[in-house]
Amino acid sequence: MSRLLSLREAIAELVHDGDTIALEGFTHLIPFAAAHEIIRQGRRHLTLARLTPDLIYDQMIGMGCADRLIFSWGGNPGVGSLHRFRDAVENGWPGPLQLEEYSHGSLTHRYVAAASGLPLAIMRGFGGDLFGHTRMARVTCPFTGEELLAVPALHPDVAIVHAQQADRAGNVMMWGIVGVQKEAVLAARRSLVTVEEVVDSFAPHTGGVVLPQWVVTAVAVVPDGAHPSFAQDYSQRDNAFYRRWDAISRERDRFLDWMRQHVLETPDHRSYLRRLREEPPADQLKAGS
Amino acid sequence: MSRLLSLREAIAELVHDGDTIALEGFTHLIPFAAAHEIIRQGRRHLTLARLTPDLIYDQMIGMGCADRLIFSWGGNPGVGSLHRFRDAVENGWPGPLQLEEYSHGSLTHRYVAAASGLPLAIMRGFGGDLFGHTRMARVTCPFTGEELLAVPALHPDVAIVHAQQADRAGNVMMWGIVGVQKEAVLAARRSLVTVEEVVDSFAPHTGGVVLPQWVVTAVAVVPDGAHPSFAQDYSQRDNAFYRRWDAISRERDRFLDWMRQHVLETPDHRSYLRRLREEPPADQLKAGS
Amino acid sequence: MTAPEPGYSADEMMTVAAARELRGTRVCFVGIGLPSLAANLARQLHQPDLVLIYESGTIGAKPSRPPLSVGDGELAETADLVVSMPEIFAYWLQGGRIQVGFLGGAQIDRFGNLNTTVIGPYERPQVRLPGAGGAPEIAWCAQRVVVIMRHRRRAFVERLGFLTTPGLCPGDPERGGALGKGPTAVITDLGVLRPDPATQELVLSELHPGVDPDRVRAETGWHLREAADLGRTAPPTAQELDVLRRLSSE
Amino acid sequence: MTAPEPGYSADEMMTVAAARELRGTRVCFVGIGLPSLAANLARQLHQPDLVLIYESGTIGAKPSRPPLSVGDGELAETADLVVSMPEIFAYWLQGGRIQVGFLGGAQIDRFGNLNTTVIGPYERPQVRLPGAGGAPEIAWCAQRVVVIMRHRRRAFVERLGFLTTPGLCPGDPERGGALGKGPTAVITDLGVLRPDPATQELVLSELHPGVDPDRVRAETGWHLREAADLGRTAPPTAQELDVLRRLSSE
Repeated sequence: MSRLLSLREAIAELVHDGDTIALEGFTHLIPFAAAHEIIRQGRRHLTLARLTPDLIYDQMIGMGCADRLIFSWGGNPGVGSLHRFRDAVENGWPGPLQLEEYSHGSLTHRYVAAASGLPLAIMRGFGGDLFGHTRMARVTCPFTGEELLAVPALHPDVAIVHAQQADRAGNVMMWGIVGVQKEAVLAARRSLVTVEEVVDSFAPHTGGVVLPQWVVTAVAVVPDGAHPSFAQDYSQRDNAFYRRWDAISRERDRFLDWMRQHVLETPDHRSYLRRLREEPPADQLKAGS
Repeated sequence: MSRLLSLREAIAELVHDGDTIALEGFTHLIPFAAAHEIIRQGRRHLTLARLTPDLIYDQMIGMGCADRLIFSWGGNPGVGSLHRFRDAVENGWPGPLQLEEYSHGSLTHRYVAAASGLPLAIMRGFGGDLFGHTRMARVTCPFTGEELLAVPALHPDVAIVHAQQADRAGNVMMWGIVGVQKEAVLAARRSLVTVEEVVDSFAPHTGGVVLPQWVVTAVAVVPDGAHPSFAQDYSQRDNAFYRRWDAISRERDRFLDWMRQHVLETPDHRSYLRRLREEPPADQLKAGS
Repeated sequence: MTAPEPGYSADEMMTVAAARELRGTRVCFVGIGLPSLAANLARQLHQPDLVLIYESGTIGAKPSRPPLSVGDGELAETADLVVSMPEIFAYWLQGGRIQVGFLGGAQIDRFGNLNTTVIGPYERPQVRLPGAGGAPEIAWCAQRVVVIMRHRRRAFVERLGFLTTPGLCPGDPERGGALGKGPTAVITDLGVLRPDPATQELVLSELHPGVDPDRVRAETGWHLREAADLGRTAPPTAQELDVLRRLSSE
Repeated sequence: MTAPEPGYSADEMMTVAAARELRGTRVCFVGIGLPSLAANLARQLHQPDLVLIYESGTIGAKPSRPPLSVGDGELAETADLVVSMPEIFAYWLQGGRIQVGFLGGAQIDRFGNLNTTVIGPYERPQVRLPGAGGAPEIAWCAQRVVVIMRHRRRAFVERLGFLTTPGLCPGDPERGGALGKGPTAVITDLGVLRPDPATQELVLSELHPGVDPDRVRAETGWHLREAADLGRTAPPTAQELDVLRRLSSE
């Protein structure tokens, strides 16, 4: 039975130092507010699992939350590099970051295996040089003799996702691009869903995903909790912020300044959004070029 | 690109003697009209694949269409036996029927493997005495050493399903209980979808399945084409008919009479429905007791 | 139908006992027929938040009356969500999310193994039964299994004609890799059998009111032992009967 | 940007050539960036029914302009259907339904193998690149692959720093079990490379207008051979340029 908590309570209760956590959301519905709260609460030694580290893990890595990263594509989509991720891998700043690296297909299958209660998933695929830097094996089909790729189940301690709505019973609904969020929640031991709002009942959405309340540990209401990502029918992707991030994150000092001002020195997501929106558009324009 | 055909044209073109065909639909959306047309056109030596043979394969088996049955549960749901299925297995009437038998989980996985382009699917499961009467094998997990069950992909020559709607581009949409229909269509070499109607655009339905026009071979408009099964939001399950079938199908002669009058001597599904509905309710009541 | 006590039938006692067995259960995977009736009775009596999952893919169905088939429209219309069959088997059942798998069967043996396939030789059976359906997966993956069957000698057999669905696994604490414990109760119209913790053999654990233990033994094809603390089932309450009769009237 | 001819840039020539390469394609799995721009150009120019599939799960997306990311809202809102990532990889890509996989890359070798992982040692790289994304699966499962990359010597290398995504497989007609043929064209801002049917090595097959073959060789890190029938790409038409510029303006 999911419980309605504040984001602060939920992170305090669900996320512990040393946990393996998966904050999922493929471009859409990325749970940024939850990541910021984890940073505020100073969690350390986390293993971060996520297909696309994106800005959300760039921030957590740069703030020293992570010892290890399980991922398949670490870039700023359409913009370029993730500078904090690169700085950690290339220079060990702010600390060493172990990598466990997959392709989107193989990492997706790790969640599917775990959600399905299987120890492994099989797929057609090409290990290439990744094969030596990840957990993959080969399995032979007993019917055809074909060799297939196998990956082991990935069971995060906590999965955190953002969704559009919860209902009053604690069921959750998301729609639009839903990525691997359902699988991540079903694969995890605990789960937190931040939502745009609580509604009396869900409207129908083809391709929508419903998570019944009994598979969700906690729900926290966090409007615009995906910013700079988006929630379809609630917000637009802040493409300008994604472009600005390139300049904000390029140098360690500016990154730390920005994180201090926007995350550490704001008490919650509402204050974070207010501070962002108070910034002069000129600054945004300059930074975003 | 799906083509809009009459049901008669579609069956003539897509279903050939000796084919392996899958008419899927789990209680809901069972493509009875298509089965009747296959019976009318006198197809022989078919391999019939379907989780639940239900009345639809009871009729096809009794009419001598099938050499072989791939299935996992052969009963009249909530009523009792499938008499034509039993007569074929127990007495070889109207001809011998080879069985290849699974559980729902394992047969479902055979479609999933095929839809996924894999030669096999793996699952946790119990072969039991079925293991010797079906195509199952064991696979050892290279990560944990656990033994798992494996089943081979099932690629029907033709999959036939019933759906609520097609749009003018030939895309198809179904909702409610959707069973393994999507997987059956994606597993098959050719596919036919009978639909209740053609619409300008689809309304949203959570849990609804959309089949894009380029994975469907043909669409045929057949209102109430699932009778006595149903199409959610279009018709109700005809539970009385399911009960009546017990008496209709129990004896060979009465079964043949009924099939001749209702299927062979009607030119199409509209006439079949008209004939059914012209029958005196008293007869239905008596037969349905 | 026999009426062991005035006022209710043996079938009613069985269904009420089965509904009681679900006390404390959160998530139940329900077979059609007797299990569905008993699970819906439990939901209406004492478990309003019992989550019913049917193999058709309906999760959290709240039917006003037990459906004729697992695919009846009301199941989908009242469910919290409806998923495909691949998903129901992979994510929900095999994913280990089901506390009780609720099954019926044609034949059962002393270790709770079930036969729903054939009586007689497989290739030329005397009776061709419907087959496995989802029972093997339900029994394999649910945390525990409750079986509901009428107690007849031709059903409670020394030796199954065909092993369709696994029961308890004496001598194998790993249960061959199964996720759950297997059958923890077999509810019949005469009483309740439960596995002996030491031997895993099903023993007579409760007698329904007015049932003679000799009758149970006579209807059981193996030498049925009794639990040391053999009890008597409490008769159906007026409320239990009232709700059950409303549910089963059609 | 160089302008090999008045009136259009080398990048524009590349994008137009890539869009033309999709002629006759029904279903294209599109990577973000240059592939997305070219695929959308093809759809608007000559392939109105081209089905674009993005790894985010959008099938049949019809964006009015190329998205910044594969998850932009317009992709989902204009798609025929949106499916989960497990489904897009299993049923749609691995299911063999994709005719062309459209990829970019940081490094490519003479057999069309791609590196998007690291430059330098894996454990302590000079440059950490984003990684594989969906490219290994796309290259493995699409019926054929089209690569679009700017032609620079640091990208067209004798030896990859890391083998992320498979190319052609000389000497293995089975391609190690891959479903498709691998890269059939590498479209650059200087010309088009295609595999030699005999050796599977990428050879210079077309030169864009005004490009000197010496320049292509200079920008290629391996000894680049020429196809026997080396051709010249037709320059972009006014219509091609017009649509492309409308698409890329923001």
